[in-house]
Amino acid sequence: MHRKEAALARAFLIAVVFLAIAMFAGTLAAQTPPVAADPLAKLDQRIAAAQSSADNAWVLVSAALVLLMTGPGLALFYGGLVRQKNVLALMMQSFALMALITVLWALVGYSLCFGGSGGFLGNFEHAFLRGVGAEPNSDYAGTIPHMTFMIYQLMFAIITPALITGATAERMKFSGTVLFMTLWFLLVYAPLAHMVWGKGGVLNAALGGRFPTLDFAGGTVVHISSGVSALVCALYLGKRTGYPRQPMPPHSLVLSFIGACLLWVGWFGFNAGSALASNGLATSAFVATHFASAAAALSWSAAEWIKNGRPSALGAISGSVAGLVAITPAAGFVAPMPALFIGFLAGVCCYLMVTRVKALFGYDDALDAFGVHGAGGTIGALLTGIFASRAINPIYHDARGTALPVGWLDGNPRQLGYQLIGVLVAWTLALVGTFVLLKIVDLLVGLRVSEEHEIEGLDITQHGEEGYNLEA
Amino acid sequence: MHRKEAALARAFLIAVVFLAIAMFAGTLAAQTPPVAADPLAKLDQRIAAAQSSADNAWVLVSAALVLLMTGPGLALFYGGLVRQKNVLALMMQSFALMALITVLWALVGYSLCFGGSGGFLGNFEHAFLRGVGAEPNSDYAGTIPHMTFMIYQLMFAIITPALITGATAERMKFSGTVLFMTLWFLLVYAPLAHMVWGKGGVLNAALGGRFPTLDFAGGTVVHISSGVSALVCALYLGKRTGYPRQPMPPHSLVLSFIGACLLWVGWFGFNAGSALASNGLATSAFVATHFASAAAALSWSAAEWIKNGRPSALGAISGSVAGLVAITPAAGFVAPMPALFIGFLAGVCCYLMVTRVKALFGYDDALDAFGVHGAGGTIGALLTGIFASRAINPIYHDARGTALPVGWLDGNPRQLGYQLIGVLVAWTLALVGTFVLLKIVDLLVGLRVSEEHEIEGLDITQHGEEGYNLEA
Amino acid sequence: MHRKEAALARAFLIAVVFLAIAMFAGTLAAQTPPVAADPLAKLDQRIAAAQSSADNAWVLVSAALVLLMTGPGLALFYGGLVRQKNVLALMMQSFALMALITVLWALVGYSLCFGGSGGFLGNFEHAFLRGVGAEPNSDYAGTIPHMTFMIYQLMFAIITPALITGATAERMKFSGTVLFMTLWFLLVYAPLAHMVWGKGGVLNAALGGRFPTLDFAGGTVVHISSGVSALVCALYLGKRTGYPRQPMPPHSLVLSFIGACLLWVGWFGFNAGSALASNGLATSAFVATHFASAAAALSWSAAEWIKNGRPSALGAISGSVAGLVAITPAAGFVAPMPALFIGFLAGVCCYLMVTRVKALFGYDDALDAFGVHGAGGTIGALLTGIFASRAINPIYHDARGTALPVGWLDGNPRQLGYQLIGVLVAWTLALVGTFVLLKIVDLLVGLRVSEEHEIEGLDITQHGEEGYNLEA
Amino acid sequence: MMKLEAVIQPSRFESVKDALREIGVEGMTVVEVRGHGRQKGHTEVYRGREYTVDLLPKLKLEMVLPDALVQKVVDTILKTAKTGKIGDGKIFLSRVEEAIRIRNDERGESAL
Amino acid sequence: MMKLEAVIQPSRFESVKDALREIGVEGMTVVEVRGHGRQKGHTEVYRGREYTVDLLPKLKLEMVLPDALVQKVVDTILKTAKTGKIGDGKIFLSRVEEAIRIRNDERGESAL
Amino acid sequence: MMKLEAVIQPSRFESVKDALREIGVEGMTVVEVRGHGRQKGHTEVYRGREYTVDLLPKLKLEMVLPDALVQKVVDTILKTAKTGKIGDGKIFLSRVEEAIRIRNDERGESAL
Ligand SMILES: Nc1ncnc2c1ncn2[C@@H]1O[C@H](COP(=O)(O)OP(=O)(O)O)[C@@H](O)[C@H]1O
Ligand SMILES: Nc1ncnc2c1ncn2[C@@H]1O[C@H](COP(=O)(O)OP(=O)(O)O)[C@@H](O)[C@H]1O
Ligand SMILES: Nc1ncnc2c1ncn2[C@@H]1O[C@H](COP(=O)(O)OP(=O)(O)O)[C@@H](O)[C@H]1O
Repeated sequence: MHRKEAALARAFLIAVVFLAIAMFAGTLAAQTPPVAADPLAKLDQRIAAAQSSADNAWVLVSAALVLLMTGPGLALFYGGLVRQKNVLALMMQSFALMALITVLWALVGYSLCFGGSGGFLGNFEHAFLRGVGAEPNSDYAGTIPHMTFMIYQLMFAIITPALITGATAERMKFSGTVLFMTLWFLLVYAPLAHMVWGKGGVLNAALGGRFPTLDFAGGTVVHISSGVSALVCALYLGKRTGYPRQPMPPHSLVLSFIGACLLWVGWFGFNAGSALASNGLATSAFVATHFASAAAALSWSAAEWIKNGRPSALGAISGSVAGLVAITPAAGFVAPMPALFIGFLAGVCCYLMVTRVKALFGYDDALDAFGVHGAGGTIGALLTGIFASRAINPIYHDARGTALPVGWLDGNPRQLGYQLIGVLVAWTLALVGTFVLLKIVDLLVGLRVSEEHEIEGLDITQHGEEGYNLEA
Repeated sequence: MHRKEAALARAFLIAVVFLAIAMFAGTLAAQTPPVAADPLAKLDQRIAAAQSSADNAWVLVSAALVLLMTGPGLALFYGGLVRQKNVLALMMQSFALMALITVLWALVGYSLCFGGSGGFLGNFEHAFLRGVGAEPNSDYAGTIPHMTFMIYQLMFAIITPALITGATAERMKFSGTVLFMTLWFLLVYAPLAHMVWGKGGVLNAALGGRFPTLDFAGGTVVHISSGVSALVCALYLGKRTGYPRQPMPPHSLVLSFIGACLLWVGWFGFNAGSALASNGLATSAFVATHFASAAAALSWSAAEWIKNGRPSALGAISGSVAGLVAITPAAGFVAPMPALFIGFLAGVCCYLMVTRVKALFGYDDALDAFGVHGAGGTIGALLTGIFASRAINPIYHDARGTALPVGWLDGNPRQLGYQLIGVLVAWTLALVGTFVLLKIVDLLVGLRVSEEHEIEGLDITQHGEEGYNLEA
Repeated sequence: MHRKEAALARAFLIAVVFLAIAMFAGTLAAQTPPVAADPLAKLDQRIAAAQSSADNAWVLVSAALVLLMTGPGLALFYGGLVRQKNVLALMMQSFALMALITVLWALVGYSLCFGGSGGFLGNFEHAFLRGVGAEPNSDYAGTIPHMTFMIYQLMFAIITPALITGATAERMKFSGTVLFMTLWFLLVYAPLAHMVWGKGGVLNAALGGRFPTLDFAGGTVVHISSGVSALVCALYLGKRTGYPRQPMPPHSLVLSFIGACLLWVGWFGFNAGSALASNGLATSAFVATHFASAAAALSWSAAEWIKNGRPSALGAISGSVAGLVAITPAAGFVAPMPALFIGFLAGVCCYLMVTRVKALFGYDDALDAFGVHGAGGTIGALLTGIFASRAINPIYHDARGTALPVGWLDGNPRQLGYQLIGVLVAWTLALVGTFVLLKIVDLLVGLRVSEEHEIEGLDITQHGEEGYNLEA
Repeated sequence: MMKLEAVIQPSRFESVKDALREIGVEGMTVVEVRGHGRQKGHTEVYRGREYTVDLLPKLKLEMVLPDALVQKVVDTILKTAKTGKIGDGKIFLSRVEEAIRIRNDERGESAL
Repeated sequence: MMKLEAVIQPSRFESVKDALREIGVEGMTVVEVRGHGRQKGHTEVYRGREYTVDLLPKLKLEMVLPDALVQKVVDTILKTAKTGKIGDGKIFLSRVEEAIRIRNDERGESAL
Repeated sequence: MMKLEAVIQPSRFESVKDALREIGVEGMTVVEVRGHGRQKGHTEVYRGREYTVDLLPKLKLEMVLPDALVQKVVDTILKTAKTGKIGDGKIFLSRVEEAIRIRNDERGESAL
């Protein structure tokens, strides 16, 4: 096994060096020409510039907020939930993805997600970010630089695989994680992202897909895909040694608490930023996001209070995350009150998933990546079909441009069907894709650490360091 | 007592369920129509749209920053100052308020603060956020969606009660806290917010109140109200078991340090965001905020250096918070140099409050919520009357629209009197309101935990969990 | 020695009091008149206002992000790397600089950096911020309030000296640190900042300096200056007691991890904010920043994987910081692919600096301030001269306004020479200035703590407090 | 010489320490321990998983004493550490052959 | 009475505790310690600086037992704490003169 | 067999450990403790409240040794742990009846 790893390391180095050259090559290709000033309407252009600057400011801030969600947000949320001996391993996995996915994104990832107009996958049109410059790409965001759209979308591609690490926690090899995530990003995330958000994607509701699925900020693309894949990983890897007999309490709920708060705040960038402009829709998504998080924290806490006689901080923060997950697809489509309702429901459902369903089936979804993201994402995607309203987001029009009903309550029952299709596609792709990739990676470098290593902890065995050295 | 709590829990559940229905009902009501395009001046409208987007971006970011102040900011600042066994309890209180106040706000809170035009309290005009949509509410903020104003104001309503938990720390029941905060928000915060900031409010300086009190970002509404209420709570609850004989050093100044830094950064959203636009006034408030914080950190540290022979990190961060509190009402009215001066003074005064006055009277304001927010808020409110200048914020005009002097040094000595009135109103409402509510809650569910529970710690007894489980 | 300190404390108090008076005096001076509306072109003015609001929003957010880099970002990054007994001392040093530099900046610092148009240093034109108001200063940033530019630049002046504390860690007296940093800011930072960024500065590329050095966000001004000064400090102070025989592992890589993530996110404000507008250039700098950080984290990790058989979290975060440092001068001049390349190279080089070169020479640069910032900054400054491209930033024009080549690959080989000059100037000033100031401060109050104090720890001996009190 | 080990409730420590100082006993070594015994623990619930924590935080005081002092110290601890509730802890006594002060190689009771 | 001190692998603690409960031994005091011995440690690398960590986390169980019980307890620990790998730890036995229950001044074996 | 307990200054630990290794003593158990004695503590001030910290961090080394080795070990510790300042700590010696190696049930001195 160790030989395999050494091999991988070497392969990795070669890849990286090759990369360097590729980049160098890319340098010329990528140099985009400056924006050519339209000579006709100077004034008009200045207004457009002001509008663009305003929207650009908001989306850049949002991109920063979404990165903040992964690091340190998610890293802390997950890192605090594991045992002390694995805290760095969890944080390192999130951080490694911040680096790894970014480079993949620059080389081919963005293009695979948003290049061309295929039904199921992008193309290499924007490989090495060719043709991604300061001018807007009107298909995706008409008022901000194409490059702003690119970097914003990258942040979503980073956090999605990172979410999966909650299920593989405390027992998966780092080498295996790196290889698996690379493949998963290219073969599961990219296609799904293109289908739902890409031009021509079969599920794209905004750009006339065959099965218009409403997914404002990633209920299917981010949460169902990662959550369901997390379940597959948990089942494939098997339980942690000693689970469930041995107690494995979170080593620092303080860290998890910080992480959860940063997730909440960062989610404003995630959802409200998805308006890709600083307009009323952004505000509406912002409000829906905040309300759902609050309602879910409340309902999960209430459930605990009834069941255990007292609510816990872990319950409250878990609820808030559940609410944020569920509102993600709906954020830009629903009014504040439905948002409260969606959050409220998500809090209760995810509480049951995590406390009952998991116990029932006995799989070891260590940090409940499936219980929260898989379940919450699915609930949210379906409820979006019910509560989406043209008053908030007139996404459908007739020939004369008059807005058509969007969700069920708005008068468009069929939308629920489309949502169901979208959900099924996401589930299927995640289930099949993840299983196949796990098998492959298992053969190549192995997935699970040895039992001694698991007992000693991943920080020492995978990374040669410890999270805390407090004996002064 | 436990029966009472069970009862409360059940009541809570019922309330929550009821809520769900209410929300559902609300769903239709709240669906606001899209902005109707003014057919006359397309161009004019596009400029307005650009301006709105710019301001909206800033205020949305500010809203996110203010939420960041409570969670994780304040939660960490307070959580680090208590003993290890109570860290989660403190954090949970802040988080619970993020959830609880949000839901109350959506249902009636916003309307009670900003609905109608009464002199002392809002009305139900905006209950369930009816009529709060994408169009601006020109009374409050003419360039941003009404809903942006609503969500921004919510963040203030969240942090204010959270500040009080610094005085009740380490001994108050969670059930009692939840009930007390609910009532306090509705009966103390809402009226005061309306009086100072609401249309027609008797203290509203911008919308022609009878006693125009200058409070740019919440010196009276946020800091005096919470700080003075904190004092009442500390006196009513009595001292912590073992205080002051037994040492109770902060369990993690590292956490408090992180919290203080996030408070400083978040405060830019709190103060500069209160300009409700991304203009020069926002910048001016931003600068005043930063300067006051720095000067106060310096003066508190200097005081310690003189007194103890060395300055402490706790002193420096406490000073910075004191400075931020004191500049809050003045931020949008004073020039940079007066801001430095206000901060400098606040640092010294709060240092004396916390080290001398508290010791003198012997009340147990555990984390100095009164010493910093009550005292700092009062100082700031009064100094605002002295340093406010029309050069920074021409809030008063004569008929011909020429700016009139604002503060004393600007040529309007009477302002100091108005400030005094505002301060007195805030103090009175906080003193009386809080005392009455504490009595009520004490009778209903009780306020203080048993001595055993206090010794065992609130994390275990109130929430059934521990902040750290390092023996793994 | 203790007498000396008491003296210093007293001197400090006097200074502070004097300050208060100065501020008071300043209050009137600083009151800037409101913006006079141009009566001719109301419409034009409204467009300008919208544009200004948009840019202002972005730069204000960026200012907040850069402050976030120092506190808590850098404070955590450094605080986690030291031993438990020194954690507060490190954090306190960063925080003290947030306060100290701010006050100095308001009094004279800003003016020394950006006042007048001298070749080597500013003047007192803007002392007490006289003449710094809401109108833009067209020399520096034509669309945002002059005061926004001022506060944004302040944040750079804060973090630069804070970076040096990584080299003096665990053994330098707080009194000595305060005095040294005050002098260093006035006599090393201010001149360099003016030369590179100030109007008329000999190295200023944008405002026609004699030796146009490209430094978009501070490769020379921030990183070389602090990094090289750090080396001098490390050599002057000598090794920590017990170094290198005694192991001194980081007491909490968890803290360092949080800090590194906040540095990454904050750096968006640092680099993209340096566009001083919310335009395509800001986006371009944002992207370059993110890519360089990712590539460097990857290459450092790869190096570790080869060398040690496994990559570490500390390695990954160190790499990312190295990449961020190296891209700083280039951010606004290079395309995404070169940014990846610069980051990739910086990761490997800094890895070698920190692991090999330091061991070779044996100086005790405790937290590798020189190895990362000195080395990374130098690499970045030089590579900027190679990859800078007019396609990204047409900073040079001919008479007819057509853009001229900027970097070597762009067709302007001489730029590399200018970069070299800039680097040499920065190195020289840092080397000489720092050495002289250390000598002076050593004589006045002493630099190094006694060995007992060093063993007991700086938290207790310098600040009279402890970072953690977990035995509760 | 005798070695006295006392396992007590952390909340009583300050009082015990003060009382011991009053009877002139300064030297002691304190260890943070976790105790298991008759005293019932509490349950914690994390996302539905229940843990019964039956290892409770205690402080262990170790004192090596001249035989003459033992009785007095025992009485003092019994008095000041007692709350009367289950979990108050134990005192154990055992022989010590020799004590040496590292600073100056002093041996025997004078080293204490 | 005898004092039994057992230094064991933390990962074995739960099993040992359960086994002891089964044979009716409740009272014990647990200390987190670091052990040094035959068992090799591991190396950690921080920015190129290598540390060999040869102080490994162990748990030390302290039990004062009536002589009658000692053998049974020793056997139970040997059975449940054993993994067969270097580093399993030791059991040490030493005499205790007296035991006192603070709560009620009970003395001797009945205090255990 | 003898049990040697040495309370020392943490800053001396590395040297002591190395010296012991040189004389062939590997096995030991280390406990982080807090010590109270002649050595004065320091005061900390938090928002004006003063605390005198008189429990200072120490390390306690526990070694069970064959009688033959005791003297040598004592001397080594005395030599390497000494700084000459108050607070250097103590060495205590007491009898141990039995030692057992969990891994292989070995008993007596050969188990050390
Ligand atoms: N036989 C024993 N050996 C060592 N320590 C013991 C023993 N019995 C109890 N203890 C310690 O004494 C503490 C209190 O004992 P417990 O039985 O809970 O209450 P009480 O002493 O009041 O009967 C335990 O937590 C444990 O640390
Ligand atoms: N002579 C000794 N005195 C005290 N504790 C010891 C002694 N020898 C070993 N130990 C403790 O026992 C643990 C295991 O010992 P070690 O030699 O590593 O493995 P094993 O007991 O299987 O031979 C050590 O980590 C240490 O804590
Ligand atoms: N009688 C005692 N029993 C147990 N430990 C003791 C005793 N006296 C001192 N110690 C331990 O030895 C340490 C050093 O003792 P102290 O009196 O401070 O200095 P010195 O040993 O140099 O006289 C103390 O901190 C404490 O941990």
